[in-house]
Amino acid sequence: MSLLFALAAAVLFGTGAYLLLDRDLVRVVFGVVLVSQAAVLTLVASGLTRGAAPIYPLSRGPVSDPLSQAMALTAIVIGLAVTALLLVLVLRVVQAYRSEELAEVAVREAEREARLERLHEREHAEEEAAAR
Amino acid sequence: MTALSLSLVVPWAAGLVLALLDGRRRLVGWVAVCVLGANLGALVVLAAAVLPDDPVVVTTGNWPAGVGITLRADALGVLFALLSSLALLSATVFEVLEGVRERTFPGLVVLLAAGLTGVFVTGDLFNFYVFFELAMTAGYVLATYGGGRRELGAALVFTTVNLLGTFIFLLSVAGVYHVTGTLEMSGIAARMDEVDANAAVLLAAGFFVAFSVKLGLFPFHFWLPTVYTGARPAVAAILSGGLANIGAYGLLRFGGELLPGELDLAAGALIVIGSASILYGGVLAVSRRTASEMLAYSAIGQVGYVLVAIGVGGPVGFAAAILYTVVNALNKTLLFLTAQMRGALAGATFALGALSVAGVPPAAGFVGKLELFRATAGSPALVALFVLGSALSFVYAFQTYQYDFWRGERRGRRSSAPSRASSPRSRSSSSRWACGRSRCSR
Amino acid sequence: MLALAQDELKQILAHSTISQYGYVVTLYGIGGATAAGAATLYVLAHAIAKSALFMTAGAVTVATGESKLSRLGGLRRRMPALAVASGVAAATLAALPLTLGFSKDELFFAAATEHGRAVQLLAVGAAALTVAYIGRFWLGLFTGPLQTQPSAPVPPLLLAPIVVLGALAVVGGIVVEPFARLAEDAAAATYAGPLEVAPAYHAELGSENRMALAAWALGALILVVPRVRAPLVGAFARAGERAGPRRWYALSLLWLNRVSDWAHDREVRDLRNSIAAVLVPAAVLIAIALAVTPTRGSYEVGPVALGDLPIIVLLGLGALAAVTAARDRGRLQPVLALSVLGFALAGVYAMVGAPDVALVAVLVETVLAYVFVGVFARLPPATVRRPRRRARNAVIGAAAGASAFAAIWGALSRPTATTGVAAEHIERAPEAHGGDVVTVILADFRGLDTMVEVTVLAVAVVGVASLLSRGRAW
Amino acid sequence: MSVILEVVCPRLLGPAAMVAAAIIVKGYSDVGDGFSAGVVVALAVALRYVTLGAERAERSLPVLRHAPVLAVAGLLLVLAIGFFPVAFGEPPLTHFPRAGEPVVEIGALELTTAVALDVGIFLLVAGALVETIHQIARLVEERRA
Repeated sequence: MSLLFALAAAVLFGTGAYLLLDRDLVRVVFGVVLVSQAAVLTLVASGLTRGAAPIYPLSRGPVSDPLSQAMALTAIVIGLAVTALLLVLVLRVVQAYRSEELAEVAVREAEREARLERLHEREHAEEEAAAR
Repeated sequence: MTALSLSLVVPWAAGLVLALLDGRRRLVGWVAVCVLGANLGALVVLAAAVLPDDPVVVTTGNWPAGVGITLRADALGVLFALLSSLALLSATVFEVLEGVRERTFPGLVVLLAAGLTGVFVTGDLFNFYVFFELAMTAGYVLATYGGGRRELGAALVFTTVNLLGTFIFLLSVAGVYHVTGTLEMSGIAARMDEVDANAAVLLAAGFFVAFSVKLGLFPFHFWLPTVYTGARPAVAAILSGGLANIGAYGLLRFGGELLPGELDLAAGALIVIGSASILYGGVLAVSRRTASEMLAYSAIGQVGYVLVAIGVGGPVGFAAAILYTVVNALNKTLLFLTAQMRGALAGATFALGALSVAGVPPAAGFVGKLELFRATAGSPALVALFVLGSALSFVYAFQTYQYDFWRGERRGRRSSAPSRASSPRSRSSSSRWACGRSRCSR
Repeated sequence: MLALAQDELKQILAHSTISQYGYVVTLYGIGGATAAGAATLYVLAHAIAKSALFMTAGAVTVATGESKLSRLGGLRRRMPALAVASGVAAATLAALPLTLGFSKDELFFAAATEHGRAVQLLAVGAAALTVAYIGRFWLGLFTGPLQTQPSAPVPPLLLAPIVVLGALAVVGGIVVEPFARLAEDAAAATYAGPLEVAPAYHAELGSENRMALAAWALGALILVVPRVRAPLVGAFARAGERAGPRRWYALSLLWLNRVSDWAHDREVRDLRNSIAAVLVPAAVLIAIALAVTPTRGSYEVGPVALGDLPIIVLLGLGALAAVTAARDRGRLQPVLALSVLGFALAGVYAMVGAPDVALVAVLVETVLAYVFVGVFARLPPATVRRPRRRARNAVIGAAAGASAFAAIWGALSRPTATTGVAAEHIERAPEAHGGDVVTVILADFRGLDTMVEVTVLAVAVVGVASLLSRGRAW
Repeated sequence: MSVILEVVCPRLLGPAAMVAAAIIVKGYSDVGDGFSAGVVVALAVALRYVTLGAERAERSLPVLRHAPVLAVAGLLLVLAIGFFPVAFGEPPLTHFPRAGEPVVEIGALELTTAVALDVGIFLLVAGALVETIHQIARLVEERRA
């Protein structure tokens, strides 16, 4: 069983990583969702004692690990919080750059930086000239 | 115990209330400063109790350790908490003086302080994770502060990369829980010996990646320059002087306490990665012309020293790592804040910070460098590396200083040349704050 | 040594710094306990003195607007405090007695003596040159006829640190104690057992006074007698013109800047590559870890029963949904696929005895779908262009998945720790007046986690409000 | 279809509130807790937003406007419950009555401070999610406008 859970979590993580590398920012958010699901699945799997739900009165036989479930719950909530935040952030970035393509965002940043660099070079040259 | 609880609950509750108020009002800003001051005060009281005696240990709800969450304030944690609190306080004072631009800023900084304090005083692995998330989430929102294109772009990179880092951390937490059956740090440390090498090393690798991303070590650093140059100076100071401490603290706590065997195993790799960071950060910082960009690359180089010190290990190595982290965080806070200002006072402060980065006494950075030299005295290669790194930091710090401040002075002189009597400095110092406010000629 | 020929103030000092760091490297090259101690002290003394002198240069430039030594002079009367303070600093660098610098040269000579005559001679020569260029710097600034009228007094802010540094050099003490104490304590926390972090330096006088005297005499000679200095400097400068260190220094700086620029231009700055730069090294680290540790017998398939079939099917469905979400380039379809994934996982949780997790997973999935659909209303429709570098992404994704698989499977293959705290949680739940152990953990045993968790939710909502309506909540 | 939605959805809030209350009451002895209760209420509110539109939903249920304050009040309650024992020299999150002490019971509900904690969490989650729903709904309506 541990192999299967590990395999499923790894597939989620791998596809999540693949999506994180996409140029489309919305797909990056999908990637974060998948990676967080992988983490939650791993948390549940980490307490995999395969028993009844840990609710009193306890049935005979094995009981599932309640602690890993509590951790999984917390992780799900945090995952929801950060995903919603990231999605809204992506929306604002798309609106600000008028493009949801990462590549274009990067290109604009590079252009801006190059402009800044040239400006500084020029200022520096002027300073040198003035000093002489 | 009271001081420990207060240091958590005061910023926590106050931050929530502040988040409802309009932070652009001056009063709200100063209340936030007072809360941060109170947090700092509580931490000082806590430190006074912790440093001479034993750590303060509390388990929530009167349950036995392990069942409840253990809060444990020891010297290492309190030191980092104090340091981060100080960084947040100074950044907030700076921003309140400049004029807060967004409603949520004060509340978020105060909540960030609560999260950071929690991270440093908890003795429970999963509790560490949730406090860590609290601090990071506040950090993600703060990175958008200003709301311009640059800030948003930087915040996006910061958020995505660090989210990946925290999920990797969470995966390792799940693994550690599975192999040890506990979440309490001292319990984990005791049980980790029995875990076989393969699983332990894989989990350790996960933690290492997560904290390296936070710190911005060489192969994981690519997000860092974008973010530190894109964010507003106060936010950059908060991120580098406060939030980044989690990375160094995590490496020390997890490497030194929970997984010492794995740390020894990986010492060589740590030294290699640390050296790469030192050289890479130093070399790239040299040709940067804007102060914030130089600082961003310098940050990469500086954490390299910490990693090398941890890799060298032993009491001296750890002490050097801690000391260097402290000094580095203070330097970065100071420099990010002063880099955007002009005038004699700002210039002198920047110079002081730059001296500190270069490791020149009596600036604190020197003490850190000295400890590093002591820690590595046995290895000529490392000493040569440190000397080279110091030389690089000397070069870039002063190049930037010259570009930014002396040029500013000269410019001031030219413009007031006709009336030589009116000193250029008095002019520039009078316009110091005004100039800092308008983001100075950028 | 080139410092002798320089005119620009800061250049003198910069060259001198190079030579001083040369000393340190030499000392480490000599090796041995004496040398190591000397190197430490050297770094210390040099740094104090040099920063004071740099600031002196800065202060003088600020006050006079001049930065060339030949156009400065006679400032002694105008700036007495500065003159004295920087004089002390210069004396430290020149290793005159009664300063911290004296002991540093003392140790330097001691270390050199251990290594024979040649090193000794070299050491004396180097020290003499130091005396000479520092003397030239200070004398040129503060003595002789007044060259340029200072247009303003030295600002006290600039003067103060210099005076402090000068005083420091004379006292020879350092202020590291509080820091060292703090570091000691903190390090003791992570490390069992006390340790000592006191910066120790040895200041005992050896029998090397003769060397020191020789150095001063030589230095003073170079300094005072222009006839000695002129040919020396001239020769050096001529050599420098052709292939000397002066050009080499400038070239190396230029070269350094070029390398730096080059590396910066090639550096990846966008999000995708930043993420790849996390995933790829992480995968490499995991691979290395796998390679260096024994793996025999540490991976187990784990027991599978026939009754587990529904779980297996649901896990498979989840994986399929994940792949679908990754392959479909639309907007809503991937969200749908993610929902399917969420419900499939919720089914898995319900079946492994985690009904609480299943309930929350379903609820959260629904909220998330609402948020996604709401935000999509404002996003432009997806472009169906075929992405470039799809293969690269797939390879990196596969590597990340494989390393995650190795790490997760490796951890899960360990038998669950039988003495885990979870057993105690179950046992103690009635003491907390609760029946559902998971809820008791969330509200009582680990209530602090829950408090932080909901605060994270609150902070995220503050962030959403901050981004969407500039922080106005309503 | 849309008629059914318009008629049914607004009336779902009451039952949803009932379910939420039941989840909190039963939470300590059965599946669910303050968090799930909060999400259930928030989802009912979301349905209202979807069917009525933000404007009408908020006019018909003015309490929604106070969602952020409610959320913060809930979290302050949580903090108060968590940390008030410190004032009596007990560690944080000590719940009363303690183990072995008698508990006041109202039906299935056992009155302990842990239940109050759960109520605080419920308030926070419901408030925070309603606030999110409001922001998203406003976003969508701006586009329609």
